[in-house]
Amino acid sequence: MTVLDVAAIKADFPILSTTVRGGQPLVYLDSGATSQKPVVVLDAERDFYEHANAAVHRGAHALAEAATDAFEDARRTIANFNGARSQDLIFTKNATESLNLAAYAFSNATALAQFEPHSANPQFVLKPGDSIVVTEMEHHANLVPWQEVCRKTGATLRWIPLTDEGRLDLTNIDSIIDKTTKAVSVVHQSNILGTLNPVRHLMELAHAVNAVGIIDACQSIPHMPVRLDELGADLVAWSGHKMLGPTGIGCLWGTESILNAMPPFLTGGSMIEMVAMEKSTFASPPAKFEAGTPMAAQAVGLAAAVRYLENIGMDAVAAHEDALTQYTLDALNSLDGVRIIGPTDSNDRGSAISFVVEGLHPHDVGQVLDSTGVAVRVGHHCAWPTCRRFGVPSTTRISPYIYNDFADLDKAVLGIQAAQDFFGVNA
Amino acid sequence: MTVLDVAAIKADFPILSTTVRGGQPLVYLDSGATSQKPVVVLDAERDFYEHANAAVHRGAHALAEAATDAFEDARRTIANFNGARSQDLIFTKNATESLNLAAYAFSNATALAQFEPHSANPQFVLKPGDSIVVTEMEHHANLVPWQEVCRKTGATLRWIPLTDEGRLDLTNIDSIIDKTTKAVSVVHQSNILGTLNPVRHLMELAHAVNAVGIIDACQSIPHMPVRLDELGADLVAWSGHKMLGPTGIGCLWGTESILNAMPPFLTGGSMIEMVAMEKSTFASPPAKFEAGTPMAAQAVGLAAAVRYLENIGMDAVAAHEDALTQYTLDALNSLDGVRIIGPTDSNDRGSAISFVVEGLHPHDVGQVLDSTGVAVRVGHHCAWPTCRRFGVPSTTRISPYIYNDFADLDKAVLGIQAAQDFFGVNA
Amino acid sequence: MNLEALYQDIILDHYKNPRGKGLLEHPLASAFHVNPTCGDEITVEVGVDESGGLRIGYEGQGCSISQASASVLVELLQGKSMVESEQARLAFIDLMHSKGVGEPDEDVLGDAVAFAGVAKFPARVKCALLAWMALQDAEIQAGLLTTGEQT
Amino acid sequence: MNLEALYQDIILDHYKNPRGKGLLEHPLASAFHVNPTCGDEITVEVGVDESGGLRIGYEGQGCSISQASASVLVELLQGKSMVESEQARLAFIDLMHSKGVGEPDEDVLGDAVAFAGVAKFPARVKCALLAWMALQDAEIQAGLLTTGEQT
Ligand SMILES: Cc1ncc(COP(=O)(O)O)c(C=O)c1O
Ligand SMILES: Cc1ncc(COP(=O)(O)O)c(C=O)c1O
Repeated sequence: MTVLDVAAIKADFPILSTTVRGGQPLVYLDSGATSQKPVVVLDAERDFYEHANAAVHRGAHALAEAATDAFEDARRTIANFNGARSQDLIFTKNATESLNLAAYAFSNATALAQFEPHSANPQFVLKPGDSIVVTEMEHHANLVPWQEVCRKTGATLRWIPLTDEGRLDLTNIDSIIDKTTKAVSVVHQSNILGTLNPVRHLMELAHAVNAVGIIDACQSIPHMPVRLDELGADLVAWSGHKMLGPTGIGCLWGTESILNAMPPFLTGGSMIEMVAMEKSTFASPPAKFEAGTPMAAQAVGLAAAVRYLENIGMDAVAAHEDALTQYTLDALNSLDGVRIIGPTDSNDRGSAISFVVEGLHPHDVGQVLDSTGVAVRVGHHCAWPTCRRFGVPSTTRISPYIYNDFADLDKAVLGIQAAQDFFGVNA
Repeated sequence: MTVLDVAAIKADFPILSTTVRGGQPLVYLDSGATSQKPVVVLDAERDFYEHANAAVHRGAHALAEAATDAFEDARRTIANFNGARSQDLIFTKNATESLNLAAYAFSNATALAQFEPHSANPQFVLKPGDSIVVTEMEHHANLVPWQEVCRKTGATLRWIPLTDEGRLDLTNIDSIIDKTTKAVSVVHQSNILGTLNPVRHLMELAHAVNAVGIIDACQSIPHMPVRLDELGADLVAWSGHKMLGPTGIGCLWGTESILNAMPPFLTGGSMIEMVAMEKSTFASPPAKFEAGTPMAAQAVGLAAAVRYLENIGMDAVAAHEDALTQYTLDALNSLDGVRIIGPTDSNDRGSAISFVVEGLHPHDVGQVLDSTGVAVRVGHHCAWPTCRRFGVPSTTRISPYIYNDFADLDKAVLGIQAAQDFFGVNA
Repeated sequence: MNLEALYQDIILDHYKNPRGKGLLEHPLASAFHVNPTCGDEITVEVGVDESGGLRIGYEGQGCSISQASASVLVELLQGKSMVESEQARLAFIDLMHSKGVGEPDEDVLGDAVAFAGVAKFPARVKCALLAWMALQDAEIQAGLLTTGEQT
Repeated sequence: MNLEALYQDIILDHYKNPRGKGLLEHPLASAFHVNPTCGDEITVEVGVDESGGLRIGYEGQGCSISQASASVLVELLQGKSMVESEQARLAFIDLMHSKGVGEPDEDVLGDAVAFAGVAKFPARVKCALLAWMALQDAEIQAGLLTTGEQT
């Protein structure tokens, strides 16, 4: 038993009482990829469409007011959930867009500097010799955008390497984050290794050299209490769909000063102050970064998800996941032929647990689990360089959430053994 | 009576039987901003979440397969609706992102050309002296991104001016689109004037000088049959929420060759071929332009919207709207003190009709209409330069759709007269 | 129809017969504000008279609410001390954010109490505030107000 | 459990005992393909023997389906004429896109008919096709196939 009443929670998620593959009850252990949605989230979206749907911030009629209210209430709810001010919270389509928004601040400012030097904030202007720092455990979403920035500006990408235990190796950190460094962008909790990183410390190192500090909180905010103002970052990105919210909505939080300093990213309607054919000026944040008709129904849905999590309490969510993590690690550690990729103990780690089974390819492990109704993720989890670091092409990953219990994990362990049996690798 | 059974259609849209402002039945005439959603769209989204929700293209378990199938079926349905191949259809969050994606191809290629000349496709590389052409009736979404490209590359923005009737003035087109022109991006149907533009001709002029041809089809695809391959464009952008679909999804269609030639825009997961810390390579279109976890439920919802429109038939939709347009124009033309901004006859124009009332500010006109339950848009409709061109700060706009009938328009006309009475400007 | 709740007679009167419209001869500062959703514009100028009272001038174009609000503002604050003016300005902003449940103080707000109904129409609150925000900006530029006092 | 439908004995046998694995001495062309969702890799090389038959070599790492499929491919197509080989390759691609309702022709596909069950698992179709797509690419590079014949 953990602190949560999992049976009651499961009942809130219609999909969890469905079956797959010819009658196998679904055991969903792929929440690291995306979470399932409680009925309150689906109801909130529908209610918006049936009672308040109109273009947000673009009309004066009754529905337009209702839609704008619903959208801005959602922003307040979501910001408040993480101890932030609503005007510092930007809605995007997913964390990938949020991280690209951050990265494009640099390539856009650099391009602008050539033709309008006074409009380009020097904080974001890069030149050959400058560096950007990430880690070797980044999700592609926090790696490729920075590679692209470097290709477009001549800056150099550096990364913090990993220890064999799947932790950041900070031995030579002084030669990685140094005075050439203009941005440090790191994952809070790794989606493949489960590692929880010392982001506060890294943000301090970034600020010590006047670099912009960015955190990818995709795997932390859904799973533990996170107060944005206590992370020490300038910018923090995450996705709604991994925290019980709808697809199609992500968040970017920033300090007031960084949001004022950054150039806009997507441009168009609703982000302007004045527009003439010759020249436009831009609105203040968050509007400045929210061009176009926003994902209003999805914001409302995400707010409902956040209220659902608040009702449970993020401390309870974290305690529940810690218990599941310990349970899973113990079970996997005791299985012959199973090697955990990432920290093997539960200190400073989340509930996403990757492993390889000797003699078996993850696709085949996942397929056997799937045939018993257990959904896990197989592949490189969009962290291909991390797989390379550990000498594996891919892994199998169990990633539970509030609606999972020990019985779900037992089924996964049974499935791994069934795979070993099926392919005859447990001799 | 028009060709559509509007009463039956209205019944499919739950919000249209609600009341506003203390009991006034809602008359929604703001579909140019965003459309309402039929119940089949809401059901399709919910059904996805309750039976198929998982990360698309990133898993091998039963739900991941179901989600991927649903997402790719949606792509096929939507592409097919406009006579396109599904691999040429990219999902974005809205038309604004679609147009920014097109614009960023130019600024990204230009930046890349400095450090990796061989990777930058010359078709998109800009230099001072080059020009980009838009019109004076663009929505901000198809104006500001191009202004930004020019700020970042030194290229010049040019625009096609308007006649007093609200048509493109092509008198000096040869000196506007010329051999310096690298892109021509024009709106198919104006959201403020209603004008339907001769886009095929403009695309031909663009191609004659080897410029990329782009069309903003936000206000045409929802309202009339559009075959993408017959427009003559390289890229076409539109939004789902204006055509009965959910918020949070837009489309960009491109020819195979342009999509192959364009550099990626947002980068991260799902758009890669291989990733190493040192370097990444990219997937083929459409994946190349779809970084991150996609708006899967919204794609499924938009496909349901498209099927709903197909059932009605886009020819019937267009005929219905033509009848409403003629009816509205006749009514407004006969009102004292009302001036239509845009074509006053129904040739080559859509159903969005802007007007000003002598002595009254649009906000006040809209407010009186709103007090009778009639929702219209007031303001500059994200086409501020167009308002300036016609010497008005803003307009009131009636924009009907399939669920509106003559009675709705009668109510709007009565509301305009009530506003004149209320403010005493009809003496 | 709750039109009358919004468009009080006082508002319509100020709209049709704006008080104190026109710019100052020698302003200390001038602020141009625009409502980005509808394009309404206002220029507010400030100065100080011999007895230390506020001098305000304005020009603008826009809807009845934004124009009447500017007229009421000028009538109410012309010649007032900065302390009185700030008290009224802050009270007006509070009223506008009250969602229609605020109890306006007529001693402080004068004719501006007529705007109480506007607070029920969130999309019009920006119209009513346009002149008041521009005033704040002009006062800051003129050094009459420090940014710390911003709301 | 429909595991057996997917993992036919023939597939498991090819997975455990791959046939013809190894690269060619003097290939005409070589193609490296990767499955971007899981990182599985394959290199397929082609050449032509004295009698005009196809020579195929490969190296790779990946799941049972991708590796067995490569082994079956080599066993089936080694030494075949380009016409026969293309017939089989196109038949295999059709089978994989049949969503599990295709009727494979054993005369054309040999052991590859065992993959019929894979077509019911869309996420694994890419695994089964990996070697066959790389083969096509290598053949195009070697000038044995023209791009017009692509599927
Ligand atoms: C003509 C036109 N272009 C572009 C847009 C932008 O669409 P969205 O706001 O959905 O991105 C709109 C609608 O707002 C439009 O009417
Ligand atoms: C750590 C991490 N960062 C970034 C992302 C990207 O999020 P999204 O795909 O929602 O944009 C993910 C999930 O896919 C993730 O786990």
